[in-house]
Amino acid sequence: MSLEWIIQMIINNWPMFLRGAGMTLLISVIGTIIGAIIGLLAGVIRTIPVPERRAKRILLKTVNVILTSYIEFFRGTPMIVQAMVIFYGSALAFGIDMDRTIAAIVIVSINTGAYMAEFVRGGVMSIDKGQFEAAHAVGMNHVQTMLNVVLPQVIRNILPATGNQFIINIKDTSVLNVIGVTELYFQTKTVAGISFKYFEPFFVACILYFVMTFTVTLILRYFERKLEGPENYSMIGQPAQITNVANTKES
Amino acid sequence: MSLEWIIQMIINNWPMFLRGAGMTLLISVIGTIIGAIIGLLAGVIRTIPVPERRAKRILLKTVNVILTSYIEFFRGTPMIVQAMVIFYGSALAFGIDMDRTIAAIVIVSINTGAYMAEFVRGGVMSIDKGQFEAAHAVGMNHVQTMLNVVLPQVIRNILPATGNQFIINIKDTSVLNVIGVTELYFQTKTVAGISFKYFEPFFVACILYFVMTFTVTLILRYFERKLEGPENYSMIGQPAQITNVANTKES
Amino acid sequence: ACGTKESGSTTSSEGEGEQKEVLRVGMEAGYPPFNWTQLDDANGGVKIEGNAEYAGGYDVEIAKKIAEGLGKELVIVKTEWDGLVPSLQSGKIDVITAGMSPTEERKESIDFSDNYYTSNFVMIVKKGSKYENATSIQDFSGAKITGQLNTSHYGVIDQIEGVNKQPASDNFPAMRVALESGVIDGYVSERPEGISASSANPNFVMVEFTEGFVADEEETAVAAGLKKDSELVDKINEILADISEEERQNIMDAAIKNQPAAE
Amino acid sequence: MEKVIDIQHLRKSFGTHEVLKDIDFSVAKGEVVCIIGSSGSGKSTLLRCINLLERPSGGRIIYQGENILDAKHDIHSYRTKLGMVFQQFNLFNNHDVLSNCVVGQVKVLKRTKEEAEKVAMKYLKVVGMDRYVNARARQLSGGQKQRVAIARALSMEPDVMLFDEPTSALDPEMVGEVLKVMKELAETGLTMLIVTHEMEFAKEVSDRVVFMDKGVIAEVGPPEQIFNNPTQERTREFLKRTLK
Amino acid sequence: MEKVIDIQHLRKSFGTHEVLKDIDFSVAKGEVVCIIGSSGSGKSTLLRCINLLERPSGGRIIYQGENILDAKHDIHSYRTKLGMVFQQFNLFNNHDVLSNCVVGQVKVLKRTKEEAEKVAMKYLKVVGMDRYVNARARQLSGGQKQRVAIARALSMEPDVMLFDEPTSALDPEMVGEVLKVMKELAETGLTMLIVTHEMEFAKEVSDRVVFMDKGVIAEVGPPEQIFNNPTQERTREFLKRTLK
Ligand SMILES: Nc1ncnc2c1ncn2[C@@H]1O[C@H](COP(=O)(O)OP(=O)(O)OP(=O)(O)O)[C@@H](O)[C@H]1O
Ligand SMILES: Nc1ncnc2c1ncn2[C@@H]1O[C@H](COP(=O)(O)OP(=O)(O)OP(=O)(O)O)[C@@H](O)[C@H]1O
Ligand SMILES: [Mg+2]
Ligand SMILES: [Mg+2]
Repeated sequence: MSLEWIIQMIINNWPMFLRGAGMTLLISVIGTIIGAIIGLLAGVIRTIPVPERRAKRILLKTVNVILTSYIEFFRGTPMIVQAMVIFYGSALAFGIDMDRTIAAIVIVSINTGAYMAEFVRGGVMSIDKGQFEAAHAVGMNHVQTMLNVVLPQVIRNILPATGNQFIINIKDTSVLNVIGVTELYFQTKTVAGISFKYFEPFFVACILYFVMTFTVTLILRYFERKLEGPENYSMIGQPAQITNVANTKES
Repeated sequence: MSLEWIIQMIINNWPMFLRGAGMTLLISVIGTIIGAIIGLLAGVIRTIPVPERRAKRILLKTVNVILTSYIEFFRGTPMIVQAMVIFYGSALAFGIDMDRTIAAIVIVSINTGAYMAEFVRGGVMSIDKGQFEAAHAVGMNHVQTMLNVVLPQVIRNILPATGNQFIINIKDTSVLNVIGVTELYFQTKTVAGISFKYFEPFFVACILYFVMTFTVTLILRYFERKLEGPENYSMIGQPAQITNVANTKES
Repeated sequence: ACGTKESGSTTSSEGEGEQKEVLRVGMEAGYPPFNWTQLDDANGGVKIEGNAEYAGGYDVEIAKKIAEGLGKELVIVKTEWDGLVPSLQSGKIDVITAGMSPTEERKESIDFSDNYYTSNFVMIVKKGSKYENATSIQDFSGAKITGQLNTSHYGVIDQIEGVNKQPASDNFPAMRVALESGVIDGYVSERPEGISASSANPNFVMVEFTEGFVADEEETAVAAGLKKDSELVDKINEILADISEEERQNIMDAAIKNQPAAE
Repeated sequence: MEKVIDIQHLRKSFGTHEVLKDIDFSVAKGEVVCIIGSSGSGKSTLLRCINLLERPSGGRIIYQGENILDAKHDIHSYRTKLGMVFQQFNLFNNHDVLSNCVVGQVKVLKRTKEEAEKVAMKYLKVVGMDRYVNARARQLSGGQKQRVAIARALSMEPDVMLFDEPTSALDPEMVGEVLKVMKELAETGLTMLIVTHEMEFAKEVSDRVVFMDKGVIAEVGPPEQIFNNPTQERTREFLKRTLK
Repeated sequence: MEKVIDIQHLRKSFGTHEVLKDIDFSVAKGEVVCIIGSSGSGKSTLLRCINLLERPSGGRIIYQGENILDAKHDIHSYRTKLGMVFQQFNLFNNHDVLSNCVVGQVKVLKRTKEEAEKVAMKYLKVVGMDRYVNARARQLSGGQKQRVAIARALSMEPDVMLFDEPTSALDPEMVGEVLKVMKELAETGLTMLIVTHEMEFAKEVSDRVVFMDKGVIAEVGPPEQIFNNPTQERTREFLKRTLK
């Protein structure tokens, strides 16, 4: 592996690397965000307690079966095959002509959603039952409880898992070159193919991947600390003087 | 896609599919187990509180930097490149001729370890601080606290994430064909190449993948319920009769 | 974020692509000298759809001639090898020119034009190795040999008696690494790739055989892939017939000279 | 007297363990009822059943004439009429003190944020926690958490309050304050059900006292009866051991 | 009299909030000291500092002649000599009742499982929880949890016990039992520091009472002095409000 060669290669090919990295980032950022939303939604639905009424119970059961099938199906099959089926299959069977980039984002989103749904389930499991009860006791329904009390706590706990998923997405976009999306990995392979070198182009790609993933890690760490809230609280007003109920009533 | 063709293809190629699936399972099962152990260990080490003594503090800091580098490096670069560097690089640089399967397991393990370390960190974050304090109060050191109190609770909460990771491993072994490991995806591609059909062999592969991943899901769900513990407890002995301290002392 | 819009607008007319005077040709754009990716339109490079780069190489030159003969505008679609056939079948592209051999099995799924290049099998080995001066394929008895997955390169290895056949590789760069690292002793390839590889990497030598692999012509030939029962077959064959053997050789020589790594 | 809550043959089992056995009693509007009894006798479970945090195994709970165990009944709107102070406080970990008291008002009662904050501040002042509005649950002492929990429940301005040992973490001074608050609330017509271990407190605050023992109501009566002339042997036994 | 714990100029701040200000006091071997004071005055923080669950911001804690804040000191072996009952109980969620009392003995004191279970059963019997050995924390009532927490701490057979409101969730009957246990333990020479809000309990059990107010020790003395003739105005004020 020679350094001059690498520098020369970068000089010659940097637009290819950069555009590839840009496409990778675009697909993985949007895919992760949409996927996270899907995962949270699935988490909310899958934790709905069994309703009393029969009609509702059957409806919920049906939705749950659909959700579980969705999760198991997309987790359970390779994304490359999904990509081929969705992109080429939809054209074959229905003559639908999808934009490659949109197809890529859709595929990454629904895959991420399936994985995130499981993270959310684990996260909800780890929340103290008292938090649910307190929310129910003030009259919140399931959705309100999840949105206002449970999920904000879950999100913080699953941020590391989300980071993992984001990083996996950055790397997994590479399989999307079967539908002709020219992201970083495909571009690197191209450079490797035409330069008859392997380690050098992939070395550069690794650095680009690493810069992207590490940036993501740092951003998520920052959010983690933010969500933690301030370590100390500041007191308001004058030194403690327990208010008399009587006084309060007057005011 | 014709059904007879698929059946014919399965009849002709089932040993290839089965061997591929067997190799995939072998690598992903062992890789996930070793990876989970690495992740838990990393989790234990990364949560050690900052020691008072300077020498220890520097040591811990160093270990943490190494661990973080390990995690960020292996999460941050594509496994396919790692595989090439480890397998061919070691042959190039040191003339080491690694067994492909062992190389594959090593690669999957260290990758899984890097991801699991983050899951464990998220899981530890979600445990009530009171649990740590109670363990410390009975005199447990950090490792004892983690092993006896915290990790057993963490493991249950991150089981869904572990399931995800296992499934990812089952699918990600596919990139290992660059070092000549003939797992399911590679075998499928071989069949596809021989027959020059795509959808049919991949359809069979998808079913095999799905069977594997769904089995994993079911096994993990079973463990989840087991770790939950019994819903009710059984009482021991005769009806409650608060023992008098005096009585107890005599016995 | 590059090229999203372009890709959307050019593919929007898919389905009635022929009327729009566009010929969509698929290739990997990473298999010199047949096809590669370059940054500008030097040496007759053609813009890649949905992308800022250009494709060049022998396949591109042939595709240009086909497009010209059909009176259509050439659009190159860069797709992974495994995506080429589904792409063709689903109508995302009209033609494959990707150094693809018209094997019997492939003919079950797609149609092929007449051959537009014929080469022969060679072996790429490391310079200075004991195989450097081999003349017969049987000299490779006991050697660790591989070839590209899903190609006839891999299949013909069995003709070497006592060969230590290694698992196939799914891309050339990986095989080159394997060779360079000594994990394998050689890989089977075709003459053009061999010339490119050995000229690009001084550690590699191409071995040409006097007693070579026995193969049907279809296994070393290269033809354009077309959708089954495509009405384009006859027209394309006519166009290809107009390119003389000499001209083909000239185009290939130019491609080998122009390929990016050869500079 | 109008019955606000009427509990009929209420039963609750966890597995084979029968925690509540055929509970029968009712609470009138504006009444303050204290529930006393030994540890594990089912006091918390009773409150939790009334609030439907535990699904009763049998029996009926009639709230203002309607059986709330009926499948058609809207649990959520029922619960807004009941305030609950948990034995373990259960403050929302992701909200600060003020927000703990505000979120329910805004999301459930649909009050505006300003209105909700005004109400919250009023009750936080009552329990002496108005200076801590920025603090999170983990930064509070036990007694502070308990007071916030009380303020949170009161902020919802319910018709019935269920208190599960609302003074367990409070110092005597604070207990006195809370007692005062409760007496004032009682005057406004608020119905209260209070589980407590502080007999003095029960004596002071309650109209009626319920003594529970091993899942059954052993005795019910005005505080004078229960504390001075209990009719049941078990009640006498229980109260005898109280520190004089 | 031998000082077991000697606290000198102890300070603790959370951010700018000074919770403990220059605390100075010591406990002799076998002494029972009760700490009283209003909510938020720093009682729990003091106990937690003694156990090093909170790192003091300043001062010294001398345990049997050694400054345990010294970096060289082995925190873990020090903590095994201190038992702690938390205000929030903090039972191990992944262990059942018996296992909660056993795990520390086995892992830290290196007792055999049989030995540890014998000890655990002894103390579980003392608090009346021996029939619940199979239950998990989430299946217990408040008082039951608290009793298990007491049994867990006692099972470690420490030299000093730190109790943070150990009777807050207990019924009067049970409070009487715990009081009895404590008195017996005191006779065996166990040193005890008890934070409590139950003045009757403090009066009965303690050799000395510490009254804390806003992070400082306002008054220390035998229970007769504190409860009958407090020298400080603030103490009088605090006790005055206690329900008679
Ligand atoms: N989820 C549960 N699963 C099994 N048993 C439970 C559960 N919750 C409570 N119990 C049991 O029900 C009984 C009554 O509990 P409850 O909390 O109602 O007691 P309590 O009267 O409030 O006692 P305390 O005064 O100690 O709080 C206890 O024996 C307890 O162990
Ligand atoms: N982690 C923390 N961060 C910030 N402030 C804290 C923290 N822990 C406690 N405090 C503050 O320290 C003060 C003393 O708390 P502490 O728990 O010692 O009180 P306490 O005397 O035990 O009161 P109580 O009787 O209510 O339990 C309180 O005002 C509390 O808000
Ligand atoms: Mg209770
Ligand atoms: Mg406290």
